[in-house]
Amino acid sequence: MSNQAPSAARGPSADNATFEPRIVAFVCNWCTYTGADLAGTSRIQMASNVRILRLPCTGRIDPLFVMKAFERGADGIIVSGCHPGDCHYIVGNFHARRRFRVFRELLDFLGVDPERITFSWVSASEGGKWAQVVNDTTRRIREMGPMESWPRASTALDDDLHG
Amino acid sequence: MNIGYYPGCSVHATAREYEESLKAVASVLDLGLDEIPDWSCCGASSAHATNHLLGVALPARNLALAEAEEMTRVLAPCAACYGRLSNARFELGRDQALAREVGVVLRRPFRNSVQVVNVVEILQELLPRISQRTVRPLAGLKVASYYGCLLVRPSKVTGFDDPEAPTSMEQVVDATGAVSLQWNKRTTCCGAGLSLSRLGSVVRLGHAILNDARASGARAVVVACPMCHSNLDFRQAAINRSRQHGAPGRAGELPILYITQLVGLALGIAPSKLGLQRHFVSTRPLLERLLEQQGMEVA
Amino acid sequence: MARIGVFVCHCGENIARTVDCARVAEALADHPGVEFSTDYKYMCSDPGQSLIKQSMKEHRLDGVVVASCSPHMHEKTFRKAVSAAGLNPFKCEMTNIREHCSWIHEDRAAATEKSTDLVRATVERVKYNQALSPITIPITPRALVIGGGIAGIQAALDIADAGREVVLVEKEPSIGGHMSQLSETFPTMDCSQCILTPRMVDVAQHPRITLHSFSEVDAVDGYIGNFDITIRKKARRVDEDLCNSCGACMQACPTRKIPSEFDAGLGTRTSIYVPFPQAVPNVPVIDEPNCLYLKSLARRRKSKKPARSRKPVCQRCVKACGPKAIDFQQEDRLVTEKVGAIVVATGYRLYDIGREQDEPGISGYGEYGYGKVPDVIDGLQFERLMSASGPTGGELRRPSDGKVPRHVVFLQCIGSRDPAKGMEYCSGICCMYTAKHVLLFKHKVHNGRATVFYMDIRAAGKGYDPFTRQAMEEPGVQYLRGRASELYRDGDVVRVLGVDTLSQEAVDIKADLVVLATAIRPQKGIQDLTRKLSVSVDHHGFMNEAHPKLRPVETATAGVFLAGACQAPRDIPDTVAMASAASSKVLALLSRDELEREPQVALVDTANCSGCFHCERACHYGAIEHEEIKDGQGRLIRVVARVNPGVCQGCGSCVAACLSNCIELQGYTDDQIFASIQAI
Amino acid sequence: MKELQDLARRLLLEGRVDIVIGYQQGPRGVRPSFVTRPEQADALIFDERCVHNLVTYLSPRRAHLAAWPRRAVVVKGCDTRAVAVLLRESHIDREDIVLIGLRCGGVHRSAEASGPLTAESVAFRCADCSIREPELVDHLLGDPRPAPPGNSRLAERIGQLESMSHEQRREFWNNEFSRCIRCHACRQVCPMCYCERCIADKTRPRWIESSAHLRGNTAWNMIRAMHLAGRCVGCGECGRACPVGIPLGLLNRKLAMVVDEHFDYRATDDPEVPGPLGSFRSDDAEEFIV
Amino acid sequence: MDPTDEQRPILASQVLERVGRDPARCYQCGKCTAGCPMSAEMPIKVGQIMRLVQLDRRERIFRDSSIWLCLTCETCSARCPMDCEPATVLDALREMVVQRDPALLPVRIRAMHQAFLAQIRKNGRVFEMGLVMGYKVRSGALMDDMTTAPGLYARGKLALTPRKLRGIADVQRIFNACGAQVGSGVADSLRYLGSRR
Repeated sequence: MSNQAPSAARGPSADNATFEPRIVAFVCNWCTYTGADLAGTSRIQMASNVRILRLPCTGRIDPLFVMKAFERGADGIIVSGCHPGDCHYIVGNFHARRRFRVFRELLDFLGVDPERITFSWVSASEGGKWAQVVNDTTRRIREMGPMESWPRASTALDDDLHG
Repeated sequence: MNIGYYPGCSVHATAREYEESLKAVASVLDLGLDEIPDWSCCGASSAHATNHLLGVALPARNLALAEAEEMTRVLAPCAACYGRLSNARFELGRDQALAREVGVVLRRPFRNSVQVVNVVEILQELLPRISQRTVRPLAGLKVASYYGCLLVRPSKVTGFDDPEAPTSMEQVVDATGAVSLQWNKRTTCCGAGLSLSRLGSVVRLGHAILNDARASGARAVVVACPMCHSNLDFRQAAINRSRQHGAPGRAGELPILYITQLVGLALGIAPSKLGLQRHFVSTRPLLERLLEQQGMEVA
Repeated sequence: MARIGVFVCHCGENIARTVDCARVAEALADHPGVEFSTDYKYMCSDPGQSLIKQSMKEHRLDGVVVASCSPHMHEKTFRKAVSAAGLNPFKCEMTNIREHCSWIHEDRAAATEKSTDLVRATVERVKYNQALSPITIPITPRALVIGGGIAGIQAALDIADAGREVVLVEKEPSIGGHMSQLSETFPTMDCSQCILTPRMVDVAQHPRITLHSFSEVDAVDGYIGNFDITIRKKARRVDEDLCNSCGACMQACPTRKIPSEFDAGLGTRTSIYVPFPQAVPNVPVIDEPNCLYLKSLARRRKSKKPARSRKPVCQRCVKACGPKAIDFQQEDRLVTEKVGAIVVATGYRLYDIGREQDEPGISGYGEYGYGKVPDVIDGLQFERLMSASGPTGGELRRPSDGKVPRHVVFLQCIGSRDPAKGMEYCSGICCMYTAKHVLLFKHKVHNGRATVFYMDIRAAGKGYDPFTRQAMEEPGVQYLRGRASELYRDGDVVRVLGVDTLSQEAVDIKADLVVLATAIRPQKGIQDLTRKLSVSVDHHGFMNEAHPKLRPVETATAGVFLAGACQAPRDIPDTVAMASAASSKVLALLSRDELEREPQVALVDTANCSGCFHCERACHYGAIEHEEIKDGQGRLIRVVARVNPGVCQGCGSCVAACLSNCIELQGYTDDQIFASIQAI
Repeated sequence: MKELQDLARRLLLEGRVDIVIGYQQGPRGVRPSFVTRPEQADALIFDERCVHNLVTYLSPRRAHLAAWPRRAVVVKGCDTRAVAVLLRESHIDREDIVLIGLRCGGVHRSAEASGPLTAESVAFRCADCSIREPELVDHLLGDPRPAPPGNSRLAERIGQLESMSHEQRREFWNNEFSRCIRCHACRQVCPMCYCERCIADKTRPRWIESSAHLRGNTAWNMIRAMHLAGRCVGCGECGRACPVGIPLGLLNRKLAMVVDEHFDYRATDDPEVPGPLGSFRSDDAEEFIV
Repeated sequence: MDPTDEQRPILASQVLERVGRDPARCYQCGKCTAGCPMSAEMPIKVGQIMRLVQLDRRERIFRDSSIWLCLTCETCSARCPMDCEPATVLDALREMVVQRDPALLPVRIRAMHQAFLAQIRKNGRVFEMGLVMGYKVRSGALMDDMTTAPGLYARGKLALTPRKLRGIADVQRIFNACGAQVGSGVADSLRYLGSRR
């Protein structure tokens, strides 16, 4: 099996002037995904750098996902779910909040600027807020430049990646 | 027990008897008052009415001086000073930018660590001692406790008692053996802010307050603020003269006592040491009745 | 190698305007594992779906990706189509290139690139999609209704009339709820009891309704279709079977001054009592804190003195009772019931303007005397004063001195729409019932004056606005717009200081009686029940529906439904409609023998589970069970986790908590997520 | 010493346990000892070289010990915190094990050390020694010892690292992690690493690359630290076991500080205290969330 | 840029910026006016002032004496269901007038504040005889209240000479700094007020 690594497609020559960050968003199905849907139906324009991956709940989001996304060329990450008290699964976001508190501090300690990850609560009715999260994150990562310090996937090791 | 003390401008002049009675009571109750050295005016109420920063910086200077003396609590007998000091403490605590600004203006280190308390609050703390050391219970003296505005409002700033249904002053009154009356104008403003510039308003507001107190059967009104006192005592003649808001009280003059004077009487302190002779509305008939009951003579 | 089909939808112009759909389809055509890739104007249309089905057959596709709108919109549509073409529906996934791409971007090149990325990630994911079959769960064809007010009564009758058994639990001694306390109902002015009591009797006599009055739900176990309910039947101390409702016990009881809950504290009752004459069941209950005999028992127990052979205190009711129904030995009893669905109809209570110290964030009205002025009452008390069955026999007499009030002031929005007191919401029913109160008052006191302080009149129901207009236009009635600032007792009147904000005229009224339209709040201690039910509440304590528009009577917990004011303030017509809606949902569920559920549930790889049970701690639903692994001789080797698919809601919290990733959430497996991260 | 040997002998003689795990003199310093016969009990010793956290041998994963299901183990006060985590995580049955507690005055960083304990030589974990009289144990032996000398080197090194820029820190860790040979000794020695199948060994999908390359190494060490957050008791065995000397203790200590600061959790010998990840408070601070 | 920002009436947002209270939240329930002890005397009642702020009618507010009749007794703030703190909003409005157009102050009130602040600035504390005299001179109300001064004196309640602070320089620096910090602040307005007399 082989995968097309998008980071390779963008090429290593991306400098800050033309740099368009690649941002992966892990969002919960019930609040943020629906909020992003609302941003769409409301035609709120926003930066096109963010690729959303849908999960049932922030409680399902494992730090492994973030790590893997960085390995695969992401320059920034968004993790977003329901506001406290609004979780579709009642408490999933409370567990996630603690997990990501620790993960964020760990990344920081390992030398990854935690500003590369946005954590947010965006409810199903907050289309505008979603657009703001997307735009703020994109702007910030664009200023920070490409994520160079993380050991990225290279083709030589791709066979080791999956299965 | 010792506590920091911020006298405020008025107790050195028009409200002399307030400080006299406070000091007399404090010494009987073993409460030491450490005056903040070189304190300055809190600015009430012209400073904050016209310049927000000045309204915070002037009281902040005094809090900083108290902090430098390692005082943890400061007693401000005047309700207006109490309000301004509390407000400065509150605003500096919630607004970092303002705190920085004030820090620059003050040019001295300041952690905002000093608590501000009013006279009723401290007397409430000393209730057991008051009951214990009462030698001349004021049994039967019907008293209307008047809080005015600044002791209880705004409550998120002062954090003292319930702004709409306070009880602390009554507790102190009860400890002296006097009878606290239920009445309606306990927290209605007397108009102090316009005392100098708009006598008509003061008369109108004072009238309503005194009439309600009289209607409740009060023989005296107890206050904890020099401005309330001045409006109800110094201005009472004017209030009673006015007929614009119904008939003046039939009972005529209604003595206005500082809460410290009331407590002082119960503690057996001589009326003259409490400054009771300094009032415009004579306290003599009241004292005579009181002492007669107890078989004593007026000093 | 996978054989995946990619179908890129134009959504007319909606997607195609900003995304070059043909290029996306083209880009994916060469992607490994993609067998067929195309674009079309409307994928969700009939020809669009036929295109998918046709291509599936032609190219023997084993996976389908539809790039179009949000899966929240059309996932079901496309999965059905794929299923019709003979493939497992879970082999079909959608990519959202409309809401998440074409509608939010203008740059065509960027939007096209983003769409391609998103579709590629979905294609990679679909390679790992498993064929899943819906989970079937057997259903217990009975329902539990919690709360016996009008909502619970309506729900119970609807379900029972349709042929299903109902267990109705009511915490008070009688069903009837607040509606039984009302005098008349707006806007038709029917007598509340006249329309309610027949329904209460229907409940009592219904062969398929089991009523547990004076009972509370103690525990809820299980899951949709299979709930195990433990009900605490509080000690009534009167045997329901023996009692013949003669009332002799109440005649005999010497304690007569106990404030009656039914009369909102305005009337009195005995300590053995039925709340009101039409109570269902019409069996008295003994009020433990007030009964002389029970008090004496408690005293004796407390003093720990040896039981002297003293004559028993009181017990006059025992002597008066012919059928010997009184049983002081009775204790709380736990009974269990199996049900398949639950309707929550716990109703509301009124905000108390005293300091509600037990409630963080809620404060009282000091400026209105904290409820200590005797002639200041709330709406429910006014209802009792107006009711023919009330403490005054329907004559309006004020509490302080029994005089007929000439001037009544009504204050609306007390607590409601008052964020400073902790409630920013509108209570919904007060405008209407205040208008009703005004009309009732004018009916009883012809020359009386009524002043109403209102903020905005909200009378949007059928026939509602003319009703409030009628009240406003009644002679002697004045509606003033504004809130009163202060209430206090002044001699034998209550002074009301207010302002009419339309004219800015200050008003100072000497009222004989003041009626406060206090806010509707959830029942006290409701969070205890919602925790048992895993139902979430908003920050006021009202229960959350699953979707505010499309699933208004369902909750996020499958099998639990809402009726009436437990969800938000509601009037009687809305409550009844909601109760019937909830029953229809219950009946739809109970009409089947088995239940099919989306197979998005977690599955433990028991071979690799080390039994640390981090998953158990992460699971809010208690879906993780302990499974014992035994060897051939039946010896216990180890204990591992197992997911009960009936309870699992599919959040995946357990998966993230598992350190060795040996739990999979079906539909969101590690493989699927990994593949999409790799590709995006 | 005699007290310990007698107890071990008695436990074996009376058939209370199948094995006593303690310390004995090895060819180079102290090493773990596995006593299965009463007559071997005399080999048991306890002194300030007994640095190992023997709780790791309680885990059912130690397949080589499966023949001896009922185990007695010698523990220091600090080691009992690891027992508490295993109890909390349903990993051991309290009835199956006998805990022999020894009063401890601190241990060296190395089992091969000699001479008196100094602030220089003392193990990092002794710096915040709080369990002088372990309560979780079945037997408590030895005389009370003075508290170990303190040192703050670990905290200081964390402070140093935190004062660096992100780039400098990244460089530091890249430098460390690139030396990792993926021998998994850290995992082997850790009492908390008991998974039937480690995430690092999972192949479908392979989240963590298995070859010794900076990328997989980073992923491994990072995820290991995450998995130990709120569970690590700071025994430092991982760092001691690492053949290439990666300062793993820094990572674990840093996260211990995080869970202390934010969730008010410190490693404890009370198995009833819930772990910080797996529980929550609805008002946990969330200033990092927009 | 949030489009709603541009739609917000400027006066309300200025008040919000100054004192952190948002007049836009006011929904005109009138509880402030109903409880205000000065309502009867105010041409524009406090609730109306809140509305006029929302409508951005600053001229109506600033050219009226109402905001100067506020006693800052805080009754309105204590009872406001929306937590708007009308008393604080009025503080902000008064400050705006003092800084931008002190000529709009009612003459007696201006005199009172001026006399008061001058006292503090000069002596660090308020010396009441000086205050009264200062006020009378500034307001022109020379004969009012004159009958009471002897009464005060007779009761030992009037100090005739001011006591001065050691740290008076401190206080004067505070005045200067506050004046400078908020633009044309008290220092300037005092000078301005002085010249208008």
